[in-house]
Amino acid sequence: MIRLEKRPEPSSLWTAVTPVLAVVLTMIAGGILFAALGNEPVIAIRTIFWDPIFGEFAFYYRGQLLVKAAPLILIAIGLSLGFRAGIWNIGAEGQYIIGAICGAAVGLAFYPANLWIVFPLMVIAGAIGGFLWAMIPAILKTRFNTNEILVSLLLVYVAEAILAWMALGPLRNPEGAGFPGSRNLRQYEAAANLELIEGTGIHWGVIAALIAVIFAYVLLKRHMMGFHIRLTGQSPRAARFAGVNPNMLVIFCLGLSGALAGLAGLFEVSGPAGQISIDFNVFYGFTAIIVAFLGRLHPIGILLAGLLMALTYIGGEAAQSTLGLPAAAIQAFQGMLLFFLLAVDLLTNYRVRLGREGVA
Amino acid sequence: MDLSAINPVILVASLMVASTPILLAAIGELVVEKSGVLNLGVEGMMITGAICGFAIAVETGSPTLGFIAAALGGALLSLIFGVLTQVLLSNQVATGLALTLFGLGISALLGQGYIGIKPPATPRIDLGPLSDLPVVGRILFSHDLMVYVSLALVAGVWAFLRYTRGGLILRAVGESHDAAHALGYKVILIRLAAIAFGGACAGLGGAYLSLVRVPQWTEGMTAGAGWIALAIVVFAGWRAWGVLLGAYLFGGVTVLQLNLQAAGMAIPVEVLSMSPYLITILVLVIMSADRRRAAMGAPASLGRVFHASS
Amino acid sequence: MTGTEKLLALEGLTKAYPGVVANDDVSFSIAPGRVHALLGENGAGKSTLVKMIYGLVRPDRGRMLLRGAPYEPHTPHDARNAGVAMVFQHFSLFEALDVAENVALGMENPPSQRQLSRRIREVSEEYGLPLDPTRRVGELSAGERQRVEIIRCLLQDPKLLIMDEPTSVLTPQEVDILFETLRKLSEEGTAILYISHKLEEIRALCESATILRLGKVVANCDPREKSARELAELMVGQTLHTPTRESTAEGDVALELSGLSVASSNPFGTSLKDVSVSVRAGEVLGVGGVAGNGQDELLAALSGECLAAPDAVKLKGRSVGQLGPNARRRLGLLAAPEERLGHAAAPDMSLTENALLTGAIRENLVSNGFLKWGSARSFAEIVIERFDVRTPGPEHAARSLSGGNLQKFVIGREILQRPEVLVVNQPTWGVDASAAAAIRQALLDLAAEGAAVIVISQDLDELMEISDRFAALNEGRLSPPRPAKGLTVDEIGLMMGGAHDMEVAHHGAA
Amino acid sequence: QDDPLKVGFIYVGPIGDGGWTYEHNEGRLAVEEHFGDQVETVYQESVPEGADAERAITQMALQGADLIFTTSFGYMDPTINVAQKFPDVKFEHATGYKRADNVSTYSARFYEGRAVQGYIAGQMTETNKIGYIGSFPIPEVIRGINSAYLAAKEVNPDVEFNVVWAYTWFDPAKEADAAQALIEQGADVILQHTDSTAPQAAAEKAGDVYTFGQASDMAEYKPAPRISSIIDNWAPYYIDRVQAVMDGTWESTDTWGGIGTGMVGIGEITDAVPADVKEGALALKERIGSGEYHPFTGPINRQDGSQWLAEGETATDETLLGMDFYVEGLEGEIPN
Ligand SMILES: Nc1ncnc2c1ncn2[C@@H]1O[C@H](COP(=O)(O)OP(=O)(O)OP(=O)(O)O)[C@@H](O)[C@H]1O
Ligand SMILES: Nc1ncnc2c1ncn2[C@@H]1O[C@H](COP(=O)(O)OP(=O)(O)OP(=O)(O)O)[C@@H](O)[C@H]1O
Ligand SMILES: [Mg+2]
Ligand SMILES: [Mg+2]
Repeated sequence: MIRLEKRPEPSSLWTAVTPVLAVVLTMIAGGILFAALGNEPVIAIRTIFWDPIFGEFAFYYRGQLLVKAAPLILIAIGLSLGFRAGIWNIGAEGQYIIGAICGAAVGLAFYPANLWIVFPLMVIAGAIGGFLWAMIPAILKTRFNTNEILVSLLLVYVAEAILAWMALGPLRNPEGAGFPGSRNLRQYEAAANLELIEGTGIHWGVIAALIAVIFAYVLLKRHMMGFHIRLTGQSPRAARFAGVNPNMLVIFCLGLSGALAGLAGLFEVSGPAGQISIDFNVFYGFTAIIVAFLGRLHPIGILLAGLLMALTYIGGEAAQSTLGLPAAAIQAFQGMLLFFLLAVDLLTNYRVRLGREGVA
Repeated sequence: MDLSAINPVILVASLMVASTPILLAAIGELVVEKSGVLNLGVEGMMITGAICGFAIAVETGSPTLGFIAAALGGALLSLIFGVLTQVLLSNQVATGLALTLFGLGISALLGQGYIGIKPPATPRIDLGPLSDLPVVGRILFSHDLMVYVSLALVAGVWAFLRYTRGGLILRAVGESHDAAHALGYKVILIRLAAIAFGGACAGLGGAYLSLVRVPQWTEGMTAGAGWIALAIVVFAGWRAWGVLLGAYLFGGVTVLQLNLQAAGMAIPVEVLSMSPYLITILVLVIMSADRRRAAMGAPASLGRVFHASS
Repeated sequence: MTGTEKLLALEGLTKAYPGVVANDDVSFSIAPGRVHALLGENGAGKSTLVKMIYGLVRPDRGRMLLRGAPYEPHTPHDARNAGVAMVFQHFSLFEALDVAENVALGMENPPSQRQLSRRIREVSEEYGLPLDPTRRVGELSAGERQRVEIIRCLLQDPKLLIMDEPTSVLTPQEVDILFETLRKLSEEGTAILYISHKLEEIRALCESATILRLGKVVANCDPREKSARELAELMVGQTLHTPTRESTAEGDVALELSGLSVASSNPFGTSLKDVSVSVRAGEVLGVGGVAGNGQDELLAALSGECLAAPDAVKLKGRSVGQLGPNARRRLGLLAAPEERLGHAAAPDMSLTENALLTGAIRENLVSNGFLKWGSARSFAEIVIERFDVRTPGPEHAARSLSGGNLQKFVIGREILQRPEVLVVNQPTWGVDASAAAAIRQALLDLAAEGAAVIVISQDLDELMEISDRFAALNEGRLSPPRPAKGLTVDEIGLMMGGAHDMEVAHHGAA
Repeated sequence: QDDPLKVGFIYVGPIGDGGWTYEHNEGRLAVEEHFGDQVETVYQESVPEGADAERAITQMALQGADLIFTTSFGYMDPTINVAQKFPDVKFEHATGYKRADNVSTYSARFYEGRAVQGYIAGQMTETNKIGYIGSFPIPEVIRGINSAYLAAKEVNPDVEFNVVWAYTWFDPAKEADAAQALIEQGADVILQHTDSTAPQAAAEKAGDVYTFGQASDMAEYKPAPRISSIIDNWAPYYIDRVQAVMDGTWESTDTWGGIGTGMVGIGEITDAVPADVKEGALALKERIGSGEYHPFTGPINRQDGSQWLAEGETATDETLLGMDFYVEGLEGEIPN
């Protein structure tokens, strides 16, 4: 029989080793899956994990990795703070949408004036939009004790309806021949979030993601607020005893994660995506939840996890077009990665013993 | 605008059909949560059930076998969650989300050969003269079998939780796993059973979509129904009949908004299309505002990790 | 005792956990109708032993014989089927379920709900422990909950009844009634294995005793022939030090509660009702009472976790009822709650972080919201050193410490912040005798230095030992305090609410 | 030239959506079939419009595609952007309006097919109520509604259209509900501009309700409730364009093909439709296909009664492309 013994303290060795172990296990299981689908497993794994970084077209993909990872990291950082405190914002997707709408709306309101202030105002509007959207579950939770998981989630559907309405109505490009979708912000200089250094993929969103990582790291390591967040997640009663106001924390965590998600939306709409369209959102808000857990809710971990996730997307796309691997296989593969990560996580907190069971 | 064109009897009959997938998934999740486990993977289990049911029904020509396969498929998938959370003690929220992701992917893979196929028809059961009764005939006696199965499940779960020893043990495990363990109940096995039941119900709900309500197979066809099922369990205050009410309310608003549109009601479509979600939030708020009552219904061990240390 | 007379015999039972041998070659036996005590310090292995008898834990080595036949319970179901019943100290009731459901869950073949309710009524009347089978357990007082556990056992006609520390939640009068019940049971032939830290109780009830130390049997004796001190020294293996206190001059009123009413945040908790009392500098106020009568709420209302009307709590004349924990700390009002893991300390955090938990303000461990890890670490080191906390270092997690050591850390953390008023709840709960003595001494020293100290405890001996005045909590109300010197156990019992609503059937008979 | 010509396709949905993407993929398969070893095709499915599209297109260009079809409106700007960076690669963007030296656009005049549907529907309805499930209120969909309505009205002056906006291209459950709602409102013919067969199934359940296939044939519901269909047929165009690249004759063009060019097909009209109606429908199809008749031929007024097309005047492609109004007789408002 296998027996689990709780370690007196989490093992720091295993904390470092488990993510690598999970990735290796996923590669093995994924290889089997790909083989079952009739692909050469080694080639598939190499196409997904190796080629985008070191392959022939790495010069292009490396930049794209940043582009793809930036919103994931930005959102996941915000979510991770809440998750650490036991506050479950599952609706970052909605905050991302609303942030993008608000930011784009501000930018479009100035069209076609080319003032330097436009982009900063859009950034602020994006953050505020996401913040306010996240305040709905926050306030409902603090005032009425409503479950934030469900409210934030249901609000994603509402945000999607608003997005469709905006793309078809108020924000529709008047010169767009009646098609849904706003003007392309990339073609409006003052509002565009373009590559800052040609060919690197670095845009303001990438910078913001890096700042967010550093901010979260310092917050958690050095600041009382971060301490309170960690404390609340571990023992809510102890946190109350330490003087943490749980309502304030709910507002802070949801608000911050909403603002960061809103920012991610704004950088995306003004940069890589370019415009508000009916299906502008591509589930970054949900994927970021996975990134947050993959990174063990640790800022550095999230940075790496965001890049890894981006790699599976980009590598997965490459595998699709070069090997004909179905998109669904990539999705299942990502699910497996998370399963393995969660499964091996056990090793950090428990010792696994083989032997006679001591517990009836 | 012609509101008189909306026939309440037909509306009720069609909301029953529209609500059945969420009702099935939600009643299963109710049992899971009553045992103290929060499985956010309902969406993934539903879609897996949808394709398993569809594929088997198409292959065998029997919708009944399809539904059985859907229940098995959903249960099997849910056991991945069960093993991870109960044996490997992983975080339930994260594992549930992973399950959804995985279920969406794996179902799309399984379903690649089943696109554009029409499944064998699931017959309406013929209740003879009962179906011809005015009003009640249309509402109560003119559905396919799964609608009655879903209602029977609600009644069954209610009676099980309330009147049977098994139900008592299940509630006890959800209330305090430590106490239940100290009294010698196999917390992990009981929870695994509940999780599998939840998976089976979600699978049935998915298959109802792919075999009866739509009926066809397409990737991602559950389109968020699993999340709504989760909301409905909370909304119901963890009570079986509450789940029925919640599911029918949500289904009702969804159907009603389309009827209002079809009747030319001058409410903006955007507002109508978000109304089911807004109304669900509103009711959630009303339900949870009464803290004491909300606290009473929620199983005290919900979402907590159980590790028998003694 | 001849072999045939033994009901249960343990032979060489051994059970090891990682790092500790909880039971090491334990052997003894119990005869039918006997009341047998199991004594030992915290962590001596008592609970582990009875869990083995109840089928919850399986021994690594050794065997058990029940009525001469091998007895190997794999689950509590086996144990119950063999006629073994157990009253747990923790974790065996379900607050959201009603009494009858709770009882049914602890029985092997419960009758129908209606019949069961009738049986509960009958048996509870018979033993003078009235219970309403339809009430939700969460709404019951601690004493009533205890009754649920006992009735659950009695309904199964046990041959062996195990009780793990049953009296910590009872008033003296309730303890008397319980003892009558137990004596009646033993007359009927039921053997009782009784675990308690309350040595006077053991001496009053038990006919034989086994004493464990570090998992080993160190003595078998007749507790009626030993003094409590002798028993304690057998348990600890050394002579005990009794706290001393120097008489102090009465100072000014440091803390004044007037008409303090606070609703409990727990749906099953007890609300405080109109609590009024004042404590002077240099004074120790002991607050007794049966568990669950508002102790947690009183601590929360004083620590600032629950807010009250501004004037209901006055610290040196200043209204602080509306201030949160940190504002109160700044003014000198500190607290140490009962629950060490998860309330007073965060289990998975290091001792440095736990030092920061309450020490941030008074010890200046934060500047501009940024943490001074170095200072926090040295504060933690000081607590560890001054209070003899056994740990390799402050970077270790709180949960890696033993209960007594963590308790010393928690109390030390507050005392070293030089409080003007310190409120502690169950300061020595689950702490071994020598550590308990050290903690009591530290509290007395603090008072001697001029702080006002409120000690909430269920250990009456402890309260009598260190308090200047004594008051009791009963259903959220605080009795007027009385000087501790000269109070009799009966008087204290009445202050604690007497026997509540229990029938005094046995008293009539006795 | 030894190397096969590499042709790439970017799809917005999964190739298994049974509708829009499915039909484009059929076109790709037809290209493979037609050219055999001379071509190599690659595709990427479920590519979100926006940032990911630009990457997916770039990736194909990097990997040596010579011709890339981007098959959704939202790929317009990404296509133009990538085309700038790869002047030697040819691009074909479906349903857009921005072109460049190496970017062509193409689309289909589905409204021609909808006119045929409207013609049949107007005569099949007994309740004179026709339900229409719209996806999003965009010119493409509005054009279809107008076209179908005008044709139906022509043959049945009493006809009424009930439009329900599903706000989705593809959500079978929602489409089923929408169809159900329309049926309950008395509609006995349902037209749809969404991609699933859920409305067919709902109609089948209700009995006596007729539907049309959309994007693909939806043949499994023949002969009723599906009585005909519009089929997207991209294969001839794709083969044509690939050939042009091979021949070196490829030029940036704007193609809006209809029934005449075979880009829009009318699926079998089943026996559920009376012979004379069927004959009339086929005749209408002929006339539209030959260019003899334009579905938007005046006099046509806008919904508010103002004149749009005078007697005999036909709509310009430009107004059609940006159509954002209902014609006279339609009820309700277009959401925006
Ligand atoms: N599940 C477990 N895992 C690891 N160690 C354990 C476990 N249960 C008990 N122990 C250890 O075994 C020893 C004996 O514990 P036990 O609970 O039997 O003591 P006890 O005499 O009942 O103490 P107390 O008076 O505090 O209840 C202790 O050192 C304890 O830490
Ligand atoms: N969470 C903690 N628990 C206990 N001690 C801590 C903690 N964080 C920091 N310290 C103590 O404070 C000192 C300084 O910590 P600091 O955070 O500066 O280390 P660091 O080098 O930044 O760590 P890392 O690089 O891992 O973030 C450490 O030596 C450590 O002993
Ligand atoms: Mg104990
Ligand atoms: Mg014990």
